[in-house]
This record gives sequence, C-alpha cells and structure tokens, in this order.
Amino acid sequence: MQLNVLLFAGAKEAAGSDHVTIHTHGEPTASEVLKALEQQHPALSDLLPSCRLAVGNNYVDSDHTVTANDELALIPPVSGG
Amino acid sequence: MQLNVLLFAGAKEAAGSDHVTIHTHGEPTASEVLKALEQQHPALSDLLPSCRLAVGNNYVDSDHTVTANDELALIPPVSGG
Amino acid sequence: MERDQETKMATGHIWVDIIDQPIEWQSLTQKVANPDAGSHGWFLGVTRRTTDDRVTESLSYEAHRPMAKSELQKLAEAASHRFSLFFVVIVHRIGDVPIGEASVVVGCSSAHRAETFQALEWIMDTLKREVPIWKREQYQDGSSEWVHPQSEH
Amino acid sequence: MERDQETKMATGHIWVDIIDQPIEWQSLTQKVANPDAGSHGWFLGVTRRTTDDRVTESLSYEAHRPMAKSELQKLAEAASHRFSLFFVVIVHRIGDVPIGEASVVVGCSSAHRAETFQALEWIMDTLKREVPIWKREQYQDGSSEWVHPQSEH
Repeated sequence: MQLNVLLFAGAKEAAGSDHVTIHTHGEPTASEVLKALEQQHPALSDLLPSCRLAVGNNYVDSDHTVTANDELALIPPVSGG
Repeated sequence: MQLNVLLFAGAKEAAGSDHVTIHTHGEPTASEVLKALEQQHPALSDLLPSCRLAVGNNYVDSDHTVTANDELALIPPVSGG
Repeated sequence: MERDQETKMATGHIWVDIIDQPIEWQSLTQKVANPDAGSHGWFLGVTRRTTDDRVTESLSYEAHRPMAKSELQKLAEAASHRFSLFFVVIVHRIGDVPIGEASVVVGCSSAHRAETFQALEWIMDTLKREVPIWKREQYQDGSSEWVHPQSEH
Repeated sequence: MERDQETKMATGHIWVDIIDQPIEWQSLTQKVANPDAGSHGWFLGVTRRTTDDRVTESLSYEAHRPMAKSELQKLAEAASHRFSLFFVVIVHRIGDVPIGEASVVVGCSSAHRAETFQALEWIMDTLKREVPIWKREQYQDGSSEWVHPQSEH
C-alpha cells in the first residue's frame, strides 16, 4: 500500500518537502507507519522518536490501523502559543 | 484631646454620618481610639471588632500613638474588586 | 483616556487609578507593551446578576479615596517587584456599576506567562483584603446592604 | 472583525480561530460578556526580543491548519466544561509575528475569578502540548530554527 504523509516544521525542513510517500505491506498500524518513515526516509530519523502520528484531525495511538484513504500527518513536538 | 474619625460604608450607615468626634485623655493609641469609639458611639459597636484604624493613608497597629493633627479613618472589612 | 490629572498615579511602569466612570480598559492595553514581555494578562471583575440566590440590581462602590489610591500604588509596586513585571495597571471604579460592567481592571506584563498569572491572582487577592473600597449590593427585591466580609480578619 | 468565514469556528459559547493577520483582540472582548459572569480574563502571548541570551528578530508560526483548528475547538470545549466557563475565545496567529505582537490570545468568563485564572493557565499549558502549531525562531545573527521542545514527550 502506498501512503502519503504530511510533514511540518522541522520534519518538512529535514525532508525538504511538505510530504513524503511510504510503501507498506497491507494496512499498517501507526507504529508501523513511523517505522516505514524511518527506513524509507532516513532524513527524518533524528526527529521521528519525538513525533506523533495524526490521522485526519486526530492524534492516533501506536496500534491504530491506517487505511488507504486516511490523511496522515507526522506531528513533531509542538511549540505554539 | 478631641479627634475626628472618618467613617465609611456600613460604619457610616450605622452612625448616620461620614465622621464622628471622640474625646480622649492625652494622645491615645489606636486601640484606645477604637475603645473610645465603642464607648462614645454605641451605634458602631457591632462593626467595630472587625474594623481597622488608618492614620492618613496607612493602616496602623494597635499600639500606634495618635497625635492631634492625624487624619483618622475607621476601616470596616473591605469588599472592593 | 481623558481624565482628571489629579486622580491618576503613574510612576514609571505602574498605573493605578480610581475613577467614577466606566473603565475604558481597552485604552489601557497599550501601556503594558514592552519588547521583552512575552506575556500580557488582564483580569476584569464585573457586576453579575446573581449572588448566591439573590438577584442583584446593581452594585455601588465607595472608597476612602486617597488611602485607596495609595494602597493600590503600594500593591502595584509590591506585585511588580515580587513577580518581575514590566508593567502593572490597576483601575477601580467607584459609584454605581451596572450588571455587565467592570468594577476593577488589572493588567500586567512579564517575560513569561507564569508570572503574569501569579501576579493577577495575587493582586486581586490582596486588593480584596487591603484596599479600602466597599461594595453595596442593591437587590432587585428593593433591599440593599454594605458588604463587610467577616472572615477576612 | 472582518474575516474569512471558513476559518472561523463558533459553536455557541466558543470561538476559536487561526488567522494570518494581527489579532484584533479588542474586538473579541465583547464576546465573553454574560450577565452571570463576574470575571473576565485575557492572556496574550507576545513575541519577545530575547530568548535566553539570543536576540530574536521575529517569530514565524506554521500549523497543520485543519487539525489545529479542530484541536483548539476540542480544547475550548474541554475548558468550558472543566471550569464552568460562560465563554471561551482562543485565537492563534500563524506566519510572521513581529516583536510586541500577539501570537495567541485566550479569553474566558466565569462566575468567579478562580475559574477564570485556572482556565487560562490550563488552556495555555494544554495548547502548548497538544495543538499542532510550530514556532520558528529567526535570530538577529541571521540563524533560524524550528522549535521542537524535546522534554514535552
């Protein structure tokens, strides 16, 4: 399965793009998405351990299953306010 | 000595005046002023135990000595804000 | 803000006032600005319709005016020192304060937000204990009374 | 306030927004009014000149915009419930925010002041942990960096 992941802030800067594509076997969990990001996009590896995954407008737990049409976003530690 | 004491809020209402006059022997302490108020103006007696005395713009302790030209004020529990 | 010069007390980074008209607090908000302030906070104490089970028609405030101004000034200075504030504003209105209007406005600025929040709370707590201003509740049933909290002393 | 309808989220007693222009917070202050509210509070987070020893030229904010709006809405609803607020306003600015201008404004009203103060602190603490908005520090020495606090997770 091919999935698109939105990138922001330091992650966008590290990857040089506002999104990346990952390839997974079947429907991955959120933690498998993070693993795939690390393997397929090494530029993100420094920031990944502190990132959370969001599907649509919500943070998801590591065992959440991602499906084909989900809008994924990699959320580095936030600093608004 | 004759002293003038400003009254406010519930004390003013109880006395029916925005000030009262007290007579003391010599220069009284603040606690003697409060005692004289109780004896010479019984209308204030309910509120007096919770009042503080101010001289000019400052609260004074009970042993503070009052002199002839001091501007005295009886300060009932405050409720601003 | 157009106001009687004599009623103002501005000392460097402090602005305290006791006024008889509505508090135009929006004109005060620029006072707290400072390039090193990361945090501005404002509190407004407003006349509300209900106190416990009674319906308030209006509140009316009276002050020992020179002493109250002096106490506000001391309070602002103490808060400024204690919480490292760049600016402190305290304005109290006296006379009738209708429902929905502010009887007191407190504003301050500091480097970080923790001090702003702590300062606003401390100023309000201290003001309600120390500053010689009194509130008279005018209830809708026609009765009225001066408020003299007995637990405070 | 003139603003793109689509960027607003107003649900009864809640107003959250993410905007690209200066926050005209004074036009927001009437929103929190309520005859039973005795307390209004406002917090402004403002770009400051210095962070530790470095001199900031400006801050720039980026958001996962739809998610950030949704998180602000959830945050406002949670605060409203938790602290019995009559109204909650949260507006965050994104893009460049020059020194002295507000990146975030939070306002609320409640019956008594304790809830107002608690709510403002809680909203800011939670916003800084949960809402997908990021700050980029642009220093006067020409360097710049995204801020990703590592201690938060």
